[in-house]
Amino acid sequence: MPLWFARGLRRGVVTTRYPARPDGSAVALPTPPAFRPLLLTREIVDRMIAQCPGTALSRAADTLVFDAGSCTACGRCARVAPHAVTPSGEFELAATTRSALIKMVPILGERR
Amino acid sequence: MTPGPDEATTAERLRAQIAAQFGRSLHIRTLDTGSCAVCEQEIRLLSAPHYDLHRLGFFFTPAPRHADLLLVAGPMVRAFEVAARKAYEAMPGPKVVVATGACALGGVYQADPFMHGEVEAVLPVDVWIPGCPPSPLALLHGLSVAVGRLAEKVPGLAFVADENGGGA
Amino acid sequence: MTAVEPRAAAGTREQLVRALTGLGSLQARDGGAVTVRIPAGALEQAAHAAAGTSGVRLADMFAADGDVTVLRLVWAYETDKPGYIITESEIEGEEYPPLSDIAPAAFVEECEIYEQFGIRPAGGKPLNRLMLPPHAGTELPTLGHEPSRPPEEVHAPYTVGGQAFEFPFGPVRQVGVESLYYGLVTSGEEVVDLYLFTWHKHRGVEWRLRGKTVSEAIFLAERAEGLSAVAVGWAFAAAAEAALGIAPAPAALRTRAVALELERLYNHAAATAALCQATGLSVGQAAAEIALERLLRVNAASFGHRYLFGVVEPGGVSRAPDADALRRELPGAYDELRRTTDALLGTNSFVDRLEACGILTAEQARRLGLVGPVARATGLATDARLAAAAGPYADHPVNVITAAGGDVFARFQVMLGETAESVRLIRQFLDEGTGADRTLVPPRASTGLGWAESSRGEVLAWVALDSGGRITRARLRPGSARNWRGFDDACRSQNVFTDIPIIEASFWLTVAGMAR
Amino acid sequence: MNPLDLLYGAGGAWLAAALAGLLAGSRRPGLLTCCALSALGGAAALAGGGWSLIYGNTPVVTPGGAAQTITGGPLQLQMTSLAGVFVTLLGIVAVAIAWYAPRYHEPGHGTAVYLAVYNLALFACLAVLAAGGMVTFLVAWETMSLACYLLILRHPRSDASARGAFWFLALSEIGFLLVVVAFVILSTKTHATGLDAMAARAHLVNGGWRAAAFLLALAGFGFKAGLVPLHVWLPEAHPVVPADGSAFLSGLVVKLGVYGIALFAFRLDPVGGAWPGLVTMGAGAFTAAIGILYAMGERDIKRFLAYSTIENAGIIVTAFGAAMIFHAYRQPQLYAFLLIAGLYHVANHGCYKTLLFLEAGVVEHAAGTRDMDRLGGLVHRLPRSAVVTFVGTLGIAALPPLNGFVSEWLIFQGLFQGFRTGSHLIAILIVLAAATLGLTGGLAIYAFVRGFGIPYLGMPRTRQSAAAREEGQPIGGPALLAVACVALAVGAPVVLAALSRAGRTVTGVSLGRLLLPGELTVIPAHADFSAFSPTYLAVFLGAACAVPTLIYLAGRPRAGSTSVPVWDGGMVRFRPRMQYSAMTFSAPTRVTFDALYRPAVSVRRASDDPAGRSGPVHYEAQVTPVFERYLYRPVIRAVEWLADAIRPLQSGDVNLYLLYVFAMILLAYLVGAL
Repeated sequence: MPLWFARGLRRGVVTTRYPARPDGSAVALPTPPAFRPLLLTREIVDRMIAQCPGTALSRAADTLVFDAGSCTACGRCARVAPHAVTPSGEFELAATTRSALIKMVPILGERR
Repeated sequence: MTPGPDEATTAERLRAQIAAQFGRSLHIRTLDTGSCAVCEQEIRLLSAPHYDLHRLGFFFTPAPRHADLLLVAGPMVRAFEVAARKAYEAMPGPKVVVATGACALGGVYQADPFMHGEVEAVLPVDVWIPGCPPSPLALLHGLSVAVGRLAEKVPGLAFVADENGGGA
Repeated sequence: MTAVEPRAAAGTREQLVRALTGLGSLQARDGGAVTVRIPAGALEQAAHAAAGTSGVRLADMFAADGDVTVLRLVWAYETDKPGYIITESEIEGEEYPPLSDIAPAAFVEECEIYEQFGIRPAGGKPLNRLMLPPHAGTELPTLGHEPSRPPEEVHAPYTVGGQAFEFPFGPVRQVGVESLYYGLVTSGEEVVDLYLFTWHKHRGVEWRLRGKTVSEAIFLAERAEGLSAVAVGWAFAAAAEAALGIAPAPAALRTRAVALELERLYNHAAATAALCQATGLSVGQAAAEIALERLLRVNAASFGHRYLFGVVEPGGVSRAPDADALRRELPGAYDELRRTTDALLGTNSFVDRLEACGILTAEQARRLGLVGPVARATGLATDARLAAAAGPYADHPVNVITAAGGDVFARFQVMLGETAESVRLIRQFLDEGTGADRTLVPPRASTGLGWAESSRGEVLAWVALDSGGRITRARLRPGSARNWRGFDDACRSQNVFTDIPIIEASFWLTVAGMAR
Repeated sequence: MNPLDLLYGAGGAWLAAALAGLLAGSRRPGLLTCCALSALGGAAALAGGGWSLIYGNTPVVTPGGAAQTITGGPLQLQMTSLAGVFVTLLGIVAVAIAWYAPRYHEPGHGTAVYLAVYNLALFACLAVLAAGGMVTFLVAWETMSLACYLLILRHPRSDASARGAFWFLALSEIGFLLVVVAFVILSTKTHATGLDAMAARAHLVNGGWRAAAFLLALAGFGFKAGLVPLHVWLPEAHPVVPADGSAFLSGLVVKLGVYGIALFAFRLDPVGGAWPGLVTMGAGAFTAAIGILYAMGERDIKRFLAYSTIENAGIIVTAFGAAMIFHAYRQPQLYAFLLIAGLYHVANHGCYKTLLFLEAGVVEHAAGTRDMDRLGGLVHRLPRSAVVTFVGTLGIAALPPLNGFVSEWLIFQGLFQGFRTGSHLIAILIVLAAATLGLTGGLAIYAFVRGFGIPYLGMPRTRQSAAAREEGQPIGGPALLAVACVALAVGAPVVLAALSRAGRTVTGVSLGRLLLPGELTVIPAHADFSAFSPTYLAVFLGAACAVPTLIYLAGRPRAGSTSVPVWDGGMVRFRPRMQYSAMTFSAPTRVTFDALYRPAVSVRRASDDPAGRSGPVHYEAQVTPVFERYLYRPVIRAVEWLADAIRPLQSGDVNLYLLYVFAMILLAYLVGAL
């Protein structure tokens, strides 16, 4: 046991300060995508939806309905359109209503 | 409740809230309703030195009798429904249910004869934590949100959280 | 039970193949796997021939439903040129030869096949419920047609004479562990029997893979056992590739291998932490968890996911590791783990609990067809990585770590040896270069077998595709699905209840992998 | 007018009951008449016995005059206070059983005969206790044995009952032989056949003969009293007798063995010297420990109770043995005190053991089995029986405030004063015996937690036990005995006063005030040692239970509270197989004392396939019957061997026999010629 005590002291503190301070390790975490409405077209969106293994993406007319709750951050949509989709880097997603996790992204790419 | 503008006081506020309403300890019971075993690994890591949720006044308890918070992972396999309901009913109020991970939120499996596909179908979920798996950090954040919900559920108490405007 | 004992003289693989072909006809032969079609009549004889050859292990057994149910046995050949031999036989009617009498390892699969396809071994031995819970509200769909009558209650430990009783535990167990029901049959003192219900987690993965393309399917496949996502994913992808007749680029395979070894590392670290928890050594647990967390962060830094989900894809990999990050981070994290394990080995209160605890003999392991560290700890040098005809493990042969004794301590030592080995391999793979190439997949109707060595042991996957490239039958067999069957024997070798958590930690299996 | 006259009434009533049973027992009214008469006799015996405690010994009377009666000697009757204790018990037991029997038995031919025999047995027991001469005693004793043998043969077709009856008869006869020899020695040496006369002239006999006579008597009566290793008939016989029969066997017949021992030890031939006492005490302590240990290994309620009877007999005999030692060491007060304590335990055990056997009968009829591991949850199905049984269980587990505790406390207090003998060795040996009894007591509590908890608490383990109903089950008799148990506890001072009078007639020592200085306080023979009051204790405990109950009732939360099922880990449902069973409950003892039990464990499965077992698990741990196997079996084998050796002589061939005759005559001639 003394050995463990010594090791513990030598090891020092590794505990994160989160939530008081942001935690550095968060940057490496996979995070749900953020969409650039201006670069989205129906065609791109439909391909992304086809690629999405879960139920996170769907399209209602000219809006991309993105359910962050269902998203597994697998990154397949990003591979369809790397320019239009980037990791959001947002991991503090917990919500008190399910609907708060569903984001409406207007598809503005058609306009141009 | 997303953490207030003043980051530095979040942890303080959390601790204070837990102290005020739950005698300095908020007890968590976890449920695995058919996860792929990764959410469990992340939950176990919450008590590991890197995250050490005890410092915030959270504790794990094996008995739902002593639990205030039910941390549910997995797509709610129908064969597990009985156990899930029993565990929920065994908890004293006020209690919150936290659905953890994409499976629990219905992102991986659809409802079918094997499973409900999401926790909400069986238990009244109060907090949803996305992610596959939700990292311990995401879980910590989710728990802090859950404390807010729990605080709202406690009848007729002055919320420390609300007093310093963090009640969401 | 009169299980066939292997003859002392090991026939070569070719001899066995010839023997089997003599009974039937050679179907296909690719890389590591040979497929032989055996008429149902000769199946028993073929099983005798295979089980009678030393170094041959019944690795898996499953059925597929077409116009007629086809029964496939996967034999792992482990001596001169490791590889796999699949025998496929069409079963008319309800019954096939009682294979578990020849190779006891077949018993669990016999139960599963009966549940799913309604065909049972002749002789009417009682079969157990495995996946389908007796209390399921709705009728659960099965892969094949329904059994004529449902299997008997699992092990129904109705203790006649009542000199023992069932100590119920679960399905909701300790915090942060998977749902699992233990029926601990005890006479008040000794562990008379121990049986498990895993159906609380049965998600019908194989059932829901049907009709998907392999690219869609791998998403679910790697979630069949999340803690071996890479291994299961690789096995599944390899099966698909074998079926489609494509070979991923070497760089991509090395990427997979790196991911696989990283997975092995963090799993062994997690097992170490669990062992400490089971032995009540909190400080050791904390230290091991620090190492575990660092390893997971290495994963995140190198592959962008703490559990390496989505790395493997049919035809290649989705992304290459950040080699610099890996070279930078891994040694530190590994040293952390190594320091902890060294300290653990110097802690008597820890080691004493491990020694002579949960003993499995090599004989048991062989008969039960156990794999991975559990089997290697009994001295069996079984490792699916050896069965690679080509690819990273062919270029960089892995030296298989074995131990004698078959107790928890032996398993622990095997794990320690493997962590060192993994680090060595990762370094070599990185030096040779990794890449994210992915050959696209032209659809074609065929079948294929794939395998990989997860931290829990050999993972097997078998897929049958239709001409549209959609799955008609996929079989996933993670290591857990094998090794749980050794668990009750290990526990029964013990008379102390408090050793059971230690044994469970040393097996380090997942219920998800068993229940799928 | 003296107690004896009342007992004539009792005897007459029982003979009448026997007759009524034999003639009319096959129909309900006849059955009722028989039981009524039996109860009447019981009441008479109760009165007579009770009176004789106060009255003292009656003179010996010979109703038939000095004429030779069929007994081959004058019929001599006498009622002593010592016997009075047993007669009183006989009365209570008889009444309780008579109250119980009509509901327990179906009218029928078998029942008729059975009840007739039973009443005959009662009569014989009374005769044994009222015998004033040795011939009368022996005849009555043998009659009693034979009557009991017939009782055990209630269902003669079953092998079990044949075996049980045979064990009983064989051992009784051996015992009888020894007893006869013991009596013959005494009577030839004292030239007397009357018990009083023998007692009076006992001092004329030299020590060797007296010791021999005593040891013979100890062994002979030990067979009845169930002293280990002479006990084997109890567990064999009790299960096969109807419940009231086994109640009678345990409650009374065994006590008659104890009476015989007391008769010799204290009245007929109080041997000088400590060693007979030591032998008796050792035998008692050994019996007590072995008895309770074997009880732990039994699942059949009746066998379990039978072994516990052995244990209690052991306790009583231990007390008697210690009394003899104190007598030898000139400690008259302790001598008298331990005799009284022993007699007290006789009365107590007579009550609660009878009760428990009767309730075992109720359980068997209601649930269709006596196997604890097939019962369970009876407290909800047989509430009345549960309450009564619980009282009896508290009594036999010697838990305050019930009667078992009182008598065992007295016995312990007596043993703890072993130091007063002055001899270190003896003191140590006595304390050793006390320690053995301590172990026995502890195990007894354990055993009866099991004996009550497994059948009555938890969930029913079989459909039958789930379907158990209380309607039509007898309750009166056991309830009466439960009342008696409480009375014996609360009324301890009265009982002790009566017993000390009875004791005085034997020991000549008057403990009266020394034993009961205050009204309700008991002093174990020496005021400087200890004291306690069963009555106050009972009252206090009652209050101690009442107070918290009241507080709870008063302070119970008025706020609405929700009740949810027990947290079971999310199982679909508890199954009966998930509860502690009788054998698993006693597994720790089995493991601790496996040297004694030598359990043979066998695990079988429907399929013992190494790759995953399937089908029911069958686990059995058979306890080796050490004494039967290593003591009796060799004897039996020897006898059989002898029989085989002799058989060839009798070929059944007439010519051969003629040859024998011829040879004999020839031999005779030759002898004559020489």
